[in-house]
Amino acid sequence: MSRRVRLWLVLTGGAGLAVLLVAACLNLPSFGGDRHPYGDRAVRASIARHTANVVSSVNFDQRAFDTLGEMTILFGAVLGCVMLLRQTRDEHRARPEPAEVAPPVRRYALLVLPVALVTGIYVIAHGQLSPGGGFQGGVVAATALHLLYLGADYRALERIRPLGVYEVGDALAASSYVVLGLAGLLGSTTFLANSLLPYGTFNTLSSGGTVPLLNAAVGMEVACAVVLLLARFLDQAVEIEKENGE
Amino acid sequence: MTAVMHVLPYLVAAWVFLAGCYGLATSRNLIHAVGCLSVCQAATYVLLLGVGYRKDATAPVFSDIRPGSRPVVDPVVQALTLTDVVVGATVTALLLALVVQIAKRHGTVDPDELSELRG
Amino acid sequence: MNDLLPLLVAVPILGAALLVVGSRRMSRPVAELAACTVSGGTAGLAIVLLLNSSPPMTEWVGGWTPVNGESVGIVLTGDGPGLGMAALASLLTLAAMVYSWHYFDEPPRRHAGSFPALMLLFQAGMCGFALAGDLFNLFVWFELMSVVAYALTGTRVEDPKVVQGALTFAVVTSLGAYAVLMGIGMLYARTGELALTQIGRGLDAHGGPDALTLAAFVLILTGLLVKSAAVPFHFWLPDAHAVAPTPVCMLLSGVMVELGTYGVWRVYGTVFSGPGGVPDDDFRRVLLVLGVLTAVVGAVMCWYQRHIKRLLACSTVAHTGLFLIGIGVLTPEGDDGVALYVLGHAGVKAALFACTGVLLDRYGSVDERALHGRARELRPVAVMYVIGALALAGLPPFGTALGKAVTEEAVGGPLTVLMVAATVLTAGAVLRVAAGVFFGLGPEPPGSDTYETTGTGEEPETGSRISRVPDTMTAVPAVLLAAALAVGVAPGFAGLVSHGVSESGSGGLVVSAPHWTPHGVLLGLASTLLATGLAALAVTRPALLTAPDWTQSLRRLQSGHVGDYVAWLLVGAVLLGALALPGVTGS
Amino acid sequence: MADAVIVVALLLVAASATVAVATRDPARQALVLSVLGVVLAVLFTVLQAPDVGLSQLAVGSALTPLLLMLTVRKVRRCGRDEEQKR
Repeated sequence: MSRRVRLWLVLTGGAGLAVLLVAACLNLPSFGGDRHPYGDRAVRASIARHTANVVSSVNFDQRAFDTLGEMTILFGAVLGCVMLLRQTRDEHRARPEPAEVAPPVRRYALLVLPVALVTGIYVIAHGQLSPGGGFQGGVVAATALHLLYLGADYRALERIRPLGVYEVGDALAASSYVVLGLAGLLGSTTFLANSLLPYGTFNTLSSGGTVPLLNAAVGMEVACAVVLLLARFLDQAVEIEKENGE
Repeated sequence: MTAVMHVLPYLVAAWVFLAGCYGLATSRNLIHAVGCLSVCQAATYVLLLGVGYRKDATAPVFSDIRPGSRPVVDPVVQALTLTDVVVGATVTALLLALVVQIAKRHGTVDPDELSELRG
Repeated sequence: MNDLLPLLVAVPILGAALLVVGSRRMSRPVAELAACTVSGGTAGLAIVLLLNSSPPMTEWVGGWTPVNGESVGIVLTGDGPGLGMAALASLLTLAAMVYSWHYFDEPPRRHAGSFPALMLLFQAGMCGFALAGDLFNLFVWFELMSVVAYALTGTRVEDPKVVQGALTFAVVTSLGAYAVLMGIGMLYARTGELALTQIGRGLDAHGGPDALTLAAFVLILTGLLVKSAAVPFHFWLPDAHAVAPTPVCMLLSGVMVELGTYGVWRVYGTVFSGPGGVPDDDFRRVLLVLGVLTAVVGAVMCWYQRHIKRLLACSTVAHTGLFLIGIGVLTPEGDDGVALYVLGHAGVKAALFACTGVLLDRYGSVDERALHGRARELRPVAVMYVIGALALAGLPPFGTALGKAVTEEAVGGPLTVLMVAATVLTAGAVLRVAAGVFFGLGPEPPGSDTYETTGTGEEPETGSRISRVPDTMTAVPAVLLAAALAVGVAPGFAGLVSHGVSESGSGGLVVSAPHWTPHGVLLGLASTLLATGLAALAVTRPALLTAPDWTQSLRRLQSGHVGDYVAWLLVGAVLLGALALPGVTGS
Repeated sequence: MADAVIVVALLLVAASATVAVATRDPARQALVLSVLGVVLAVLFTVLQAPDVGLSQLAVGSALTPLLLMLTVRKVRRCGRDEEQKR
């Protein structure tokens, strides 16, 4: 199809869809409305289980099964990237030259690194209390590690980043989420039931029953997965090269 | 003002979605196309959170307010969006991995120049 | 019993995770054996649950059983169709894993478990999708299924075709998934619920359908129809199937595509079938128009392929059309027929792909013309190929034939003729391949025209060409064909299927169990004869069957260009909207 | 007041999304996307969704653009290799 024809097709389809979507928008309940039946129920359920952050309660208790799927998607994507970005037969690794980094950048990166790492862990730990949780903290912590690439160089990053450990960590975190779910099945007859642990005192670190545990599992999974994803891409961008002379 | 306000977030979501689709279809670079796909996904975040918003309500976190003292916005859509954000990042990563391989095997990332599969 | 439903998802996930840990120290056969065990165990569990699924089970994950009819949890539906699809997906995953025993020569270093682990995750995604009773949960498993499928499709990254096909697949399906999510947002705005039945009730409570219902319907159906590869959302499928490793093709064609159709059936039945949804007439129009288009386009494309995997993929497109037609008539008999047809088709199509995989690994080619007469020595494979083709045509007493006959009877009239024509064309194409490749019948193939995908120069998936076909690679298709036969002949099986479908489907209406009728048998025999005749004609008098010009332009649409496919997706969404519009404006 | 902030944030989202689509150079697009990520995070915070805002900030404005930039770098290197071969 020529570019012109495609453009016409897109514009026709887009225009039709636009009409449909706008008409639908005009029929949506107006923005800021007061009717949220599921939301209100979720808030009540969360408070009944002593989880201060309702979003965490929805993610790790009421709709924990969704989070199982979501975590599995991440796990699968990492496996997929490992497979897709592997070093193939016609490629070899070239050691990157140690890069010269401007001292201010280096100081800044090395200063921010521990702060970001601690922030990430803090955000994971307080998932059931304050905004944040496994996903956010995990991504922050994993991205923080990569400041080392800026601050020092790729080799330094590779030294503190034994990928095998992260791979095992990723898989173990994923399995511990399932195992916690299975414990619910054995302990109280339903999968992912949050009834094994006491709900604790509202607004403390140990409140919410299994919510903090699932949260921690997801945090670890996300952190390891993001490290692995970035590592694969860095590998490709920096190290892996096509064999010459084929 | 208010009449527009009632539908504005939804219209923005629809606009962003369609803009992303347009960019995806007319893209001349696969990396750009993946970027456009993540724009499409941003539309879903805006729609979901727009749907869950409640006027004069606060965030659904009770660490510093007493439960029941103030109305809160819908926490369920927030949880859904959170899931969606992570899913979006993984899909982007996987797509980019495929783009990297396309660049290696075809020597180009222009979809017009990929001609291995036809008819 | 219902508490065990989430295990169908959890067990493969746990298995995959542990496999990734373990396979760092495991040898490959051990890792593969472990994966097969997990997959097989899940399949066994699915079957046990399926046998206990009358009356249908529901499970609120995490123990959030509704209080006063309201819950904050996620519901799983363990009814006949749901568990049936889960069992089918599990069994087919097991078959594909056994088939791929010692298959890929080059797993990434210290990642021997990657491929089987991804297969397990694929299985988990499919089971989750089949059981989902909650719209957002449906989306989550849809995404898992898709993400893993992209990675599996792109496994052989060294081949330029592979990465291109996987990318188009990934882009189009992801866009479809986001469309679903937009639709979910709209339905949530209207009803404030996420469980399928609750959304349906919420829509009904609101009154007649309006633009919002229509938009949500269009968006959600767009995503599901992308998965089920209905025209004009189908373009990704031939590209992805042509390049995916054979065991993955078995799963994609055998069950994932059908899950898309199942999703349409499930979502319509629970969400949009009430007075607040899309009226029956409009839904029927949508599915019948798309189904007819899909069947025609798929069958025609199938006939003109020379890349054998692509040919089989296009035949899957044609069959998707037939499934949509069967569901589209909205009768319990149609649903029964489609259920049986899907089961039979899964076995037959997976077997055909498995046999094609043998060709690929033995001769390094899947091109009909290049392989002409070369596979004479593969007698068992040839026999299975011919049997598979005849079963595809609807030769009684295969399950495909029973399903097709029941569906044809349910749709009646000109649609029956169309169904026969589509099966004749696709089965004829497969028979033509069999005659040329395995028996060297017909003239030497002519030169190629430019605008098509040939199947030459493919890398065998076993690393190097195999000199002897491993037993697993021939045993698996044989078992699959036997299973497809069993669907048709096992006494009482059709009745069980029909019972399961009617219990969950259209209002628990009990109809007489589907069975062989003289009419159906005759139609099946007629299709088989016609297909054989067509193949014979193609072999003896190829000049009579030169492609007319319009098929060339049809093939030109299949351009392999991501932008084109996205444009078609938008057009398809508008087409859906236009087809369903009358009912919405009318009320 | 809150309404005005929401309107501004929404319009910024629409504008930066449009710019992101219109920026055809992938490296620049990655930058625009990270701006879009920040704007979205602001919008989410205004919409009382700090949880989502935080993760959008981490994913949308850091992780995704980073992956895009790494891909651009790799693709450019592949392009150079092709040049050299010719």
